[in-house]
Amino acid sequence: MTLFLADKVDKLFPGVRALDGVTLKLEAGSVHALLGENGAGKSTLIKVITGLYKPDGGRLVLDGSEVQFGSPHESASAGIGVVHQERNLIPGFTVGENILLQKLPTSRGLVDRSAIRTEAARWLAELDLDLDPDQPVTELSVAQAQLVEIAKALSVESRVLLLDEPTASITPNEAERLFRVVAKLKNDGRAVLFVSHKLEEVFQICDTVTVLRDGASVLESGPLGDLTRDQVVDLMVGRVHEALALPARTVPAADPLLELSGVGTASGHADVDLSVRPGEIVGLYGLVGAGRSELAKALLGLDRITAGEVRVRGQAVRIRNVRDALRNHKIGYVTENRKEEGVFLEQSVSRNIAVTVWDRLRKVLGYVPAKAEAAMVAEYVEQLGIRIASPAQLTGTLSGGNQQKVSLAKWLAAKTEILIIDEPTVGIDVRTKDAFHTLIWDLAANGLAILLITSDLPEMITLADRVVVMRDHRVQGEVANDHDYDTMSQRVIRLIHAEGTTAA
Amino acid sequence: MSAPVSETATAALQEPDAPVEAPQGGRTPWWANQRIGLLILVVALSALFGVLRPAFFNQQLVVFPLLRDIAMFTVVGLAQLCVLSIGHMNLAVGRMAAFSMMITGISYDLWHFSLYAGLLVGLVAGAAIGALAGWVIARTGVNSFVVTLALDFLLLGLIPLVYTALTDNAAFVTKPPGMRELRNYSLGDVCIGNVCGSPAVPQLTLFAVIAMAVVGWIYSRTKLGRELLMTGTSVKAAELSGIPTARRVITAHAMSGCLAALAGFMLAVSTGSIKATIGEEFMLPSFLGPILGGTLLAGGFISVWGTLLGTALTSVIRKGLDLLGVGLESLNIYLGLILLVALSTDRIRTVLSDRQGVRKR
Amino acid sequence: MKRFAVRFARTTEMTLLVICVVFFVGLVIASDGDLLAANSLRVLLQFLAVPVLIGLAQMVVLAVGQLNLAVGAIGGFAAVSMGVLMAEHGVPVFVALLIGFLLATVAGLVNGLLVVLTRINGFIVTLATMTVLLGVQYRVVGTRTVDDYPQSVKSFGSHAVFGVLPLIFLVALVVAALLAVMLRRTVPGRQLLASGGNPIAARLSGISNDRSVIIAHTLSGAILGVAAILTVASSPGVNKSIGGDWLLPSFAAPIIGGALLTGGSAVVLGTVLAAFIVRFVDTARAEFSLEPSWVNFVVGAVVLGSVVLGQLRSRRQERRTVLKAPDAAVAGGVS
Amino acid sequence: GDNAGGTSGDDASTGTSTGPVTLKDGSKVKLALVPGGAHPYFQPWKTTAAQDKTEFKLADATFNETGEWDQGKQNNVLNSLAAQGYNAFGIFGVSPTDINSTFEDLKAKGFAVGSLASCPAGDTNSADFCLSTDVEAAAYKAAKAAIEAMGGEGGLVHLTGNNVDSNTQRRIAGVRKAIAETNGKVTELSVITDIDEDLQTAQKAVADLLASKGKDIKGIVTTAYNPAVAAADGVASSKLPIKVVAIDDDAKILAGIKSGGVAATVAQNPVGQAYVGGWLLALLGSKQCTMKTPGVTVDSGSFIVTKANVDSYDTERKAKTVELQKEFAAQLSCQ
Ligand SMILES: Nc1ncnc2c1ncn2[C@@H]1O[C@H](COP(=O)(O)OP(=O)(O)OP(=O)(O)O)[C@@H](O)[C@H]1O
Ligand SMILES: Nc1ncnc2c1ncn2[C@@H]1O[C@H](COP(=O)(O)OP(=O)(O)OP(=O)(O)O)[C@@H](O)[C@H]1O
Ligand SMILES: [Mg+2]
Ligand SMILES: [Mg+2]
Repeated sequence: MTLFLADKVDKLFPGVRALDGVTLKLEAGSVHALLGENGAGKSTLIKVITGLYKPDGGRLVLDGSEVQFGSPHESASAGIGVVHQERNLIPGFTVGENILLQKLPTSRGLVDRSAIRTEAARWLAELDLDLDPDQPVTELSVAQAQLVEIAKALSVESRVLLLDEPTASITPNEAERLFRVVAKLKNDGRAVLFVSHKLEEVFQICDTVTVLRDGASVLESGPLGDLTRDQVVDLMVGRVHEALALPARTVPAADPLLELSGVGTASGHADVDLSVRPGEIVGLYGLVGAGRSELAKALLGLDRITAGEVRVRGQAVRIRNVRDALRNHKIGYVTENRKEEGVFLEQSVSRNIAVTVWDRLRKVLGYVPAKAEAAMVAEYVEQLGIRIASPAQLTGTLSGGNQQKVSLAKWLAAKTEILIIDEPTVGIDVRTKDAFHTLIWDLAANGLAILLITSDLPEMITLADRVVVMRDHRVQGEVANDHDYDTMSQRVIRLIHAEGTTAA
Repeated sequence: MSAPVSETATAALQEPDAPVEAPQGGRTPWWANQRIGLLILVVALSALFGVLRPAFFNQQLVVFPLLRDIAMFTVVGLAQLCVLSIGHMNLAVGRMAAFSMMITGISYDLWHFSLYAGLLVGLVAGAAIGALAGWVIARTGVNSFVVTLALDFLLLGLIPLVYTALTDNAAFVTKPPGMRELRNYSLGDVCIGNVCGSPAVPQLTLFAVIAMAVVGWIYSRTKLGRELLMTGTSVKAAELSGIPTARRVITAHAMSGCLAALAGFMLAVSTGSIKATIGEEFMLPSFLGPILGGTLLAGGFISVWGTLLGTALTSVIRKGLDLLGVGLESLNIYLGLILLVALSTDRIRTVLSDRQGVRKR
Repeated sequence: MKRFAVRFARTTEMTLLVICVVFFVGLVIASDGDLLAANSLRVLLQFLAVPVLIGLAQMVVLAVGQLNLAVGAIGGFAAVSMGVLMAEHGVPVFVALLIGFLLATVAGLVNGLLVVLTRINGFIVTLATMTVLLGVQYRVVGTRTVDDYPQSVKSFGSHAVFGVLPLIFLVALVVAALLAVMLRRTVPGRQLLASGGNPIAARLSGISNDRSVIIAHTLSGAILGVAAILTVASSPGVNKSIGGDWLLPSFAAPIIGGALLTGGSAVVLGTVLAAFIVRFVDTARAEFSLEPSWVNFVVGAVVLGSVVLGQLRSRRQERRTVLKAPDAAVAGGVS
Repeated sequence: GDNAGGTSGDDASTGTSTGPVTLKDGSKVKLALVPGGAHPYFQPWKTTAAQDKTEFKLADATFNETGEWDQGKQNNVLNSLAAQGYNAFGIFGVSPTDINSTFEDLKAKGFAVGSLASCPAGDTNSADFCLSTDVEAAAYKAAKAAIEAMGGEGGLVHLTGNNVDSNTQRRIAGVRKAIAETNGKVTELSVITDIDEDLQTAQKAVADLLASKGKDIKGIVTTAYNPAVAAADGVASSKLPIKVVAIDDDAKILAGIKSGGVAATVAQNPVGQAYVGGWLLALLGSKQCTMKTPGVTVDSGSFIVTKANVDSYDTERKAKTVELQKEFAAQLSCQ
């Protein structure tokens, strides 16, 4: 039974036709995948459905009758729950209030706190989430916040649930938990829309699929079972997509560029040993919250190192801040938090890339010659294939993939020799992801020492030479990579769950 | 390792068939540009007032003082703009001006400094007090609003104590040679051969021109300016890109203090003496100029020209109303209403240009 | 409960409460206990009513990430309107006060509407309405001081329960309590804070940020209306100077009280406590016959000191946050 | 002028002339009376300007208070008026230390300029003349009146305005002089400055003062408007036996005198300033006369008003005005 239908929906933005006659059909008791590259229009479609954007054409049909939603409030009351791609919690509020924000329970005109507590607890329990509804959301980890958002979407008693990249920032374990919930909802006869760039997940849980390309649907509600992964990718990309084949690369025997021994930090790391040689990609794997990003930040002087020693090129060093790391040690850090820490959304692409090299370009009185700057920027825009109309374009108007390229470009421009790359491909489509993999591979081949932090196991196995596994701020062990997914994933997962190899 | 990215990777990264992403907002028509809109408004209002009261174009009595005012408030605006660029505020602009002029006054009165030596001392004092504010903000991470507000109170207390201790009339009345002249000299007094400047342009405006040039140059051409703007856009990203954000915060506040001192000097010269109440009226105009001109309160974008135009707009409105003989009962009412209407038209223009942008496709 | 206690102990409110107590005890000792006399306490509280209200009026707009530069102009305009209506047009007390209150509320509503409809930065909008209202206030009252209104108003303004608790202070507390309940326990209140805390998320959750902005400004106007009523009742008369010094205290109280300029924080208690602290400084000024210059000096130092202290405390607790909190900027229009 | 209690302050008067000079042709004179900003003190100027216009048959006479207590704004107003053809200016300078520069500018352009109601700080006056209350003498008289009302002994408090205004410094000196003459019988308990900005600040300061020191205070002398209103009200409601001497004769204060809440007030002579000033400026502006000694300063008089003479002091003031005209006639050299 078709529960929901979006029929020939158009959406125009100033300068962009984001949706062009897109049709989407959601069946009761089935999970539907919505696929497409970055900027294909997936999120826009979801926002049109939930009444956040007014469609410029087409109609929406819910339960056989045409509907028009003036605001997300109306769509929520009609039983459409949604998890948006953007982080979506209100900082000063508790977990419970955030979950029930769309319809806070009241009694005698006042918000009923005990009702919030019980009802929120119910939704948290549904997700097997052990959280206190009275806890402020500011205390949550990224993954926990994501799960709270899912609880929030469920809480509107939704018959239709739209999930826009819900798994982008959670671990496989937590994703599994989510999938169990999705399966349950499906059995209850609800319709679920699932957007993800992780095709493994899509094939694991979805029944049918719609593929968008440049705002138009190139496949409408096809059964997923009939398609192979490659076929889906080809549809998204619009031509035959070749599977990634990385050229051979050997790690030259050399002294480590970066070495940690017995490092402890103020955020709780203890006895961390790690080394990266030039030309080597060392993967740092772990569950969300294992302390990998925090370790990276401590290396950059953003957190106190309380024990042990950090050696760069054999010299024991104390790095004070990112500037110090960059100038004196040629260490760069591509952050996992692209939008807040990686790029300056309201600044031009050119400034974003040049930010690390002004020191080098400047002449007397700090004068930065515009020509030299432009030439330098053009070089990296060209090399990384950053799609822009002009270097003056605001970075915030770029797609996620292009933003990520900008975030990386500034470290390449700074000619760093040690690069820490944190979750480089979160929310990035298959093709761009492959390009990034080639790039990282290539950087290593050119002699960079790379510490790659990623929660994407396939990515880790594709790229890393060695995988170091962390748990609870400690190193659990290390696995040499044989680039075979099945054996590697088993070994890595086993390490994560191994009891106290080093843990106290 | 000059080119760490090889051909293969570059090739892989290219997306030959993907459409270039359209720059949003970059393609607005000229008439939707805020600065041009302001310029048109200023010119139109001047013309209107000129028609209603031809005396509006009286060089000596109207244009000269008007330009002197605009010059001074532009510098005040620039003082605020420097901290706005990093997303901060300086509620103590006026008091910083008073503080630095106090030092300048002492240098004239007690140490018998020359006009410009005293100015220099004042500028240094302004930069120092600004740097102090910046330092507290950077060290403690307390909001700039709170820190500068508290500093304002502190100085509000300190300055009268010093004045009452050092002077009889709560003002430094010693005028170094040149101060009296600077007040009334115009470009008409600057001649190269037989060609003299306009008698309608006060020499004091040169200070504003220099300030605008320096600030404009810093923000558009130098590493410092770029780093300030980046810090204003996102402190986190700036810190993680190797910008010493704490130092930039201090720099921005020091620049602000220094410009406040310059504005205080211009005020002292144009009204006559160096007194404790200098700068009392600076706070609102300091925000009004930059913000009308498009500088963002949130940081990361500034406009030096816009500051000049924004300041000019308010000064022209006030002057015109003065000339029309609008009494105090109505003056503020008209002033507020004209401001609102002027800004609403700005908004309407933006909306229209957005619409047009859509229609073109 | 224990958890709540721990959280409260870490808040700005707690810091302020400690400062308040220390300050008060210090003053009592300094005055040889005179401050505990009924009359002294009454005077202390009498002049807290209006500062508390103007602080709250600003807090409520700060909560949606807006600001209101027109606090003094709205309050002053409403106060002189009430005074003139009663004294010179013989309008009955109740009606005149109601009209004044409504005028202030409408002024707030207009601020909100202008911000939402024109999308001009709230800073500029309220600056413009402030200018207009200052003009109107002058037009209404000129340079006179109007005080010829009925005795009932004045006795309301000066009456104190048990000779200690001024009625007007109680009114201010009631307003504060109502506002706290409204922000914490009603749906519009929660929505208002949600809009302030994260406008995008609020919008995605079906909350109209525009509505929140309008509600906040209107509430601000209404609170100022109450402040104006209390002013009329308690001052020797109303003239064009009423409201002239409200602006800075209106910001100082909530910000010292822990409000974020970016929005999302409801710090009713903090605002009230901050008003107390400022009031103690006044009392100290009279007690020690301090020159106002010294008082300003002390206020500056206390504000800076208390906030820096609070910051250091929370810093110590959050050692793990790696980056400094970015300096909050006043958010302009809310989309 | 060293005896208080209702005699005219004629200490500066030379009183040798025969009578006022008659203006021959005022038709080229456009007179502008420009106070520093809006203040009840200046309200009589408005009507007197109109009177000047008809009586002296001037081309125009205007009253402009848009300076808003800002020297820069006042300078702008003056320039705008000059641009509109006004050629004779009676000015109350906002900043006594700056106003000479303004006078010089106007003089340089050939205008007739009089400093009204306030003289420039220091020893020079760059205007043609200064016709003003001798603020120090007025404060001295007020303090004398207060001391008398107090019965010649006890603690006296002085409430005044902006501390960093040279006129305030003169007032403080005047009050101190009177206290010094009591040889220690009267002590100055405190001088409270900076409370003239608005009524509520003044009221709060008075209430705090009374609460903390009320028992020790025998008299209050105020030399600024808002503190005067606040003190009269505060003392009346506290029912303490404190004598209040106020400043100016605004309706509110006269009512206080009549009801006994205010012991005395020092009335100044704004009408005389505007009338005689206008007449002088017309003579100077029409080039009929010049000053024999440019920059001469004349006291426009100050008058102690008590319950006894509250209905008659105006007659005395009018007499002073006539006298002023004579006095100036002697200072003029006319064609
Ligand atoms: N509010 C907006 N104004 C203008 N253009 C927009 C807006 N939102 C989205 N777009 C544009 O619409 C297109 C579709 O964007 P959308 O976010 O729907 O892509 P997506 O498929 O969700 O991509 P991703 O996988 O990166 O999330 C993009 O070109 C984007 O730049
Ligand atoms: N179980 C937990 N509950 C709440 N917060 C946690 C938990 N575990 C870790 N955190 C916090 O989450 C943050 C995650 O740390 P960090 O970002 O270094 O981890 P990570 O391994 O890089 O994971 P991620 O994939 O999220 O980047 C830390 O601030 C940590 O204090
Ligand atoms: Mg998306
Ligand atoms: Mg991480």
